[in-house]
Amino acid sequence: MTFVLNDEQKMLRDTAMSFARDELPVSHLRGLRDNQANGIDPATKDKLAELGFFGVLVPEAYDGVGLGMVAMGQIMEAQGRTLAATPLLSSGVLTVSVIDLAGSEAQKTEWLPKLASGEVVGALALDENAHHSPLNVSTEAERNGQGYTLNGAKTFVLGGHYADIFIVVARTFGEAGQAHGLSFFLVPSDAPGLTVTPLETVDSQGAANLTLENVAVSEEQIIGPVDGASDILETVLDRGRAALASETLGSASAAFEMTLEYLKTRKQFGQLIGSFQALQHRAAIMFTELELTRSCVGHALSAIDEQHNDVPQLTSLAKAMASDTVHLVSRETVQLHGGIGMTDDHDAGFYMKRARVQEAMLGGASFHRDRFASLNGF
Amino acid sequence: MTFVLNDEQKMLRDTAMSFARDELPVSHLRGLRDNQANGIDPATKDKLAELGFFGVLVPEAYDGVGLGMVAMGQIMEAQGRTLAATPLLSSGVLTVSVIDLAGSEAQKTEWLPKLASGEVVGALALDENAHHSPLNVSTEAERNGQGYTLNGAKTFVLGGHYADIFIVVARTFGEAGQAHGLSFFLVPSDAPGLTVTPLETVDSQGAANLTLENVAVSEEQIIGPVDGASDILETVLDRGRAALASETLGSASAAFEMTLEYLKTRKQFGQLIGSFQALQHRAAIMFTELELTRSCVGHALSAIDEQHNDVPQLTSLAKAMASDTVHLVSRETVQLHGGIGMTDDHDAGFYMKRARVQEAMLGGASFHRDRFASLNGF
Amino acid sequence: RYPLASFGLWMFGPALLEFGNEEQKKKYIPQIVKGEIRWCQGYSEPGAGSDLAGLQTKCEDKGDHWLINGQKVWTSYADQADWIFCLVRTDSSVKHGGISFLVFDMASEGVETRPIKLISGSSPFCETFFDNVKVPKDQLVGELNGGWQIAKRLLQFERSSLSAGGLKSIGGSGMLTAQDYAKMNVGVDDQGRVADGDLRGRIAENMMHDRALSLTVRRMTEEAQAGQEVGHTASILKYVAAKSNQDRLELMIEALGSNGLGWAGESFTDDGLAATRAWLRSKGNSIEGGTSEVNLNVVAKRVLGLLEHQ
Amino acid sequence: RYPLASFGLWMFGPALLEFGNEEQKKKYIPQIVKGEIRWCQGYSEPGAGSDLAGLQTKCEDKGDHWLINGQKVWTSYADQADWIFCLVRTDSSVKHGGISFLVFDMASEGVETRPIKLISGSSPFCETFFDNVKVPKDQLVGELNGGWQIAKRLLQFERSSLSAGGLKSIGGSGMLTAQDYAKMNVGVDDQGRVADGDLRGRIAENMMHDRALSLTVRRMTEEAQAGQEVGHTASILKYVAAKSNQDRLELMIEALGSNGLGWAGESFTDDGLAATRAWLRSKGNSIEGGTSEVNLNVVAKRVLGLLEHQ
Repeated sequence: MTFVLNDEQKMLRDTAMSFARDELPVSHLRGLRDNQANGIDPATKDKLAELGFFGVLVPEAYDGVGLGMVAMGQIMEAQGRTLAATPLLSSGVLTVSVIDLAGSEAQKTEWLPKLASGEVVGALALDENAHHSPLNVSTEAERNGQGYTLNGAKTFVLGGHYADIFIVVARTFGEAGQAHGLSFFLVPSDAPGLTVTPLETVDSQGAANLTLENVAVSEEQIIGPVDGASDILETVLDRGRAALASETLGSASAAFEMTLEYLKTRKQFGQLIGSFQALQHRAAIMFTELELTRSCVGHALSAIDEQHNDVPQLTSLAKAMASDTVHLVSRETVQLHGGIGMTDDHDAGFYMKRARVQEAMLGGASFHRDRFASLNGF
Repeated sequence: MTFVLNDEQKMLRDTAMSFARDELPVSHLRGLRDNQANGIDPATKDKLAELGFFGVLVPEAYDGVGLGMVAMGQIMEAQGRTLAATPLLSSGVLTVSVIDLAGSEAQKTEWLPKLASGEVVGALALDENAHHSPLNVSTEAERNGQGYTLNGAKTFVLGGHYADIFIVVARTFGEAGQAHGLSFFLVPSDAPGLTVTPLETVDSQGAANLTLENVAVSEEQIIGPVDGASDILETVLDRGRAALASETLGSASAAFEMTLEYLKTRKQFGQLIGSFQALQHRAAIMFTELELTRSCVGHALSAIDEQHNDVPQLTSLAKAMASDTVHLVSRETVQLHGGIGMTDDHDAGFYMKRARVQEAMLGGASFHRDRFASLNGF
Repeated sequence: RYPLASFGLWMFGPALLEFGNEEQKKKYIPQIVKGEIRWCQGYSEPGAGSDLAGLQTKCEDKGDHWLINGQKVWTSYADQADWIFCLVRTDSSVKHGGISFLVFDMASEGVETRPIKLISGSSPFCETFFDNVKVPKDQLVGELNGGWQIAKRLLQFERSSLSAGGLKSIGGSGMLTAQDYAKMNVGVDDQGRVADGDLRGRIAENMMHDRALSLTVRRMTEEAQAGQEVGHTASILKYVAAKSNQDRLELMIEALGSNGLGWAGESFTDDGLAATRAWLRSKGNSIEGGTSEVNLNVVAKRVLGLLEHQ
Repeated sequence: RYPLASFGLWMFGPALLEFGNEEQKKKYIPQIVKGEIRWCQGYSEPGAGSDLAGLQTKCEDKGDHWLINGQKVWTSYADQADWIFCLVRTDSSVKHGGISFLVFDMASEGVETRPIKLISGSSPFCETFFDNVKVPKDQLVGELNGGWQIAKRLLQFERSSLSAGGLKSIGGSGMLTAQDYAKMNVGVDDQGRVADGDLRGRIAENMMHDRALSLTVRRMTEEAQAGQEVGHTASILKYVAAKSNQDRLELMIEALGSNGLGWAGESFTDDGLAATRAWLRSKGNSIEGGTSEVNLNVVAKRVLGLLEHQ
């Protein structure tokens, strides 16, 4: 079955939903923001680790639970519902996946247990431009006697403000735009020459810019084949996209439910505003898009676990649909709340702000429509 | 004033509106279709000629009235309202403009009076592909002793099934896609080697495919500079686009009014369907798009008469807006009429069928958005 | 001869089993099962479309027979049908509670049919006129004035048969697609992408929605097999299927350019002509079997729990 | 000090001239003209937004004074204003006919203001609370229970000032445009076209609507000068201006990519940060001064002549 959860997945979903609802409501993010925490929240991270969430994609042999992407998707969806600020995507999905898929036995043994336990938080440092563009990497890794020297800059690194280690994608060969010549390097956040500049982002969850100035890395810090990272990178990114689509679906669903509730309680002209037919149709259309998106996200997650060969197409489908849906729903959420939705006191704005980050990260709807079209041969 | 008609234009508009309403209602087109006339209607053509419509763009010196594009736009809008099948666009706008803008004194003296009187009907034979693409001309004009020999094919020539003469755009130099190397040739419909194949089109107005096999033309049949037709062609096309946008606006307005009338009379569930708020909002949005389109069309027409240098941008704006608006309105017209709108007995289908022809001819919305973006430097 | 099985076997049959009396079952069920009798259904009227219960076809009790006067519309294959099952008004003082359900022979005196021509050309639909049609008293199915209950059940059968797959086949699957035509008629860049990026993006978006619809149907199936409630999801299908199919065919016509603007004749390809007819026919998808507006009302009210004005 | 001229000079002044008595005109008009007094307007309430006439701020006649209790919201610059003109309820048994129009000193005992923080940051808007505020009897403008007439007139002034240009300046004209950012951040092809054809098409579409709006404003102006009726055209402007501005800023944020996702800090450019705030602020365009939903209702009913349910 593709869409029906097994008992383990269901249990995890229930746990994640309760945890998000009870311990990470939107007011929690609001509190972090008002305390200038920039999304950094060690106590929450520790609780996530206790629940085993960072180890969902880590094989049991490395102290994880190895439950796969469908399971991870449930947690991401739960976190999306309440806009939880956690490094789960950057560390538990992207970093874990690079090391699990590309790392040597020694590297896995060293890092996966620490990532699974939350002792170490990782981030993937890939994009160098304002728009996601995986092959558009200019950061240079130059061979020196003992290893490589890294020079370059990375922008808006998800979880970068949180991370203890970075997987830096750098070019060991060729030029920006080429698939061949990319390699993964594991760089600790305190490496000499690495500057991490936290970003104060619109969604109050934070991110970071990196600059690498003659950062020296050893052979042991190379993850996977030199020059040959791009295939694995694509696999890793597709996991990230499916996970982010799940999170996005969660946010859109929660914002919709909040709006529906408002339609059922707010009165104007002596009538519940939800009894106006024009708003009813708009609500029905949002519901429709959410249902369609749910199917695409569910299918992408299970296709990854079952290693279907159309994963790229399915993750682009899920990410584009989720992006468009959260865009629609976040606009309607503010509009249908009217003036109150424009105030900072209300949660509507938090959903809208997070929505644009969810849309842009790992490729927006337009990026994924382009990719989907190319994969379909037109 | 750009948008306010002068007395002459107003009078012409009133005449054209009454004429279309009284003598060319949609039932007239239906009759032509049911009699397999394929849009050919000599009696109507003669009446149009009597009213002087074919001479609106012909200078007075050549027996026209020289009233300009704002005036012509009023007639086109009137004809659009009732889906009148006439060769006014192909002959009175496109053919007249080529000869007026590019022709020699002798050519003007010979042809413009005949075109103005309706004695001769002309058509512009340009496109060779399924999509409008003015420079994409492969029809070849090869120099021979006495003149040129034409070989090639033209597709979906507007008014081509009606025409006595064609302005054939052919390549005297270079390759398809290049601006330099295009020339205009005046070819009578009975020229040896020219085959005119009438097309039975979805809108029942007809068009024609042409094939040219060794069609011999003399020097005198060249209109304007050899190799240098493309600038004038663009000017001519912009007139055609503005005229067609006017026609399209007329059709969309009439279809909207018909729909509004239906909303005000049809009852379901004991209520006028126009009292359902979801339909009210959709009607208001259509009205909005029609008002916006009217402004764009009016401005494009007067900019042509006043020879503004942003005519290309303004005609693309008008054509794209008109195309999108008629697309929206024609879909809503059928939908809001429900089952009756699906029947051939109702006029809704006629508007929808004509709409897609109006949209595609001389460049669809997508063509003109592309052109508009390029003209705006992005 | 075409058995017109669907109306008898899938719709009327099940309803008859539920609402008919023993005699009626004995008389009609064997015929239905064997496909001997071609049935049509008399539901919509010119004044009763979305508001089906507004129907006005009059049925009077004349003691030894019913007398029927009125008009039905969108009666599929009425001109080829042997019998009709039909909603009639037996009480005009109440709306839903004044409707009865009759069956009768289309060869009865006073029955006339006239095929309906659609904007896309000929169609199986007819207008059906009843002028003093006499119907034997024992051909009332269910209770007098109890026809609305049967009608509702039959509409459920109809809507579930207008599924995603059902609609798409109207458009003629196996035809070339919008992206095929775009590649042929608009051309491609050096990476094989349709040169018109604006059109390409819209085609991709439509394909995505189409794919999302298929996946949703699959999700529902799996969830139903797993014993989960799927009614909420099902309610969106008809609306999405209609919109997706209409958008798909609009894009196909756009991509076809002037090749998609023909009505007949050898200058157009058969594929192009078929696309044009399919595009026009698809406009009915959001009207027949419950308009999209009614679909959205149903989602808003039954699924989302939004109320009417109080 | 900022004179807050607009409320006094453009809105309250004209209304006072029309509805005030001689004494009131003598007292207030000179102050308004000199800009000595900063005025704010007390209209919306938490429970009365689109339905302004549903306002509940209570005004009781205490013989020698009025006693005001209640709350206003979206009171622009209330925290800096000297006086307020205010709609209050003097009769709760009827809706529109129970509203009166008062002016009073914001320094009165019992008046409190609290600035409203928007999703885009700080704003001139306030919540304003009235707790047993005493207002002299002669500060009622117009008839007792005749305030709705004045309110409607004032709303006309407000809507006409929220014109196309008015909205756009909120977004900060002079900023770089979506197409500028698209060219910088997405790149261009060999013909200088934005490489993402899908985004490019959407930017062009928005520019076209924006241009169409400007041309419509111009058309209205010319038609009005020529003595033609332009009310129908005017009714669409607010709706289109809001939508066009919102779409423009959404496209700008999309084109900015991660550069448009900052809130503060030196890692983001001032332009990028301004775009983000403008994008968020623009969401209010379709709410303030009459929601887009109310605009569409008005077009449907007053312009198109569609009726309410009967």
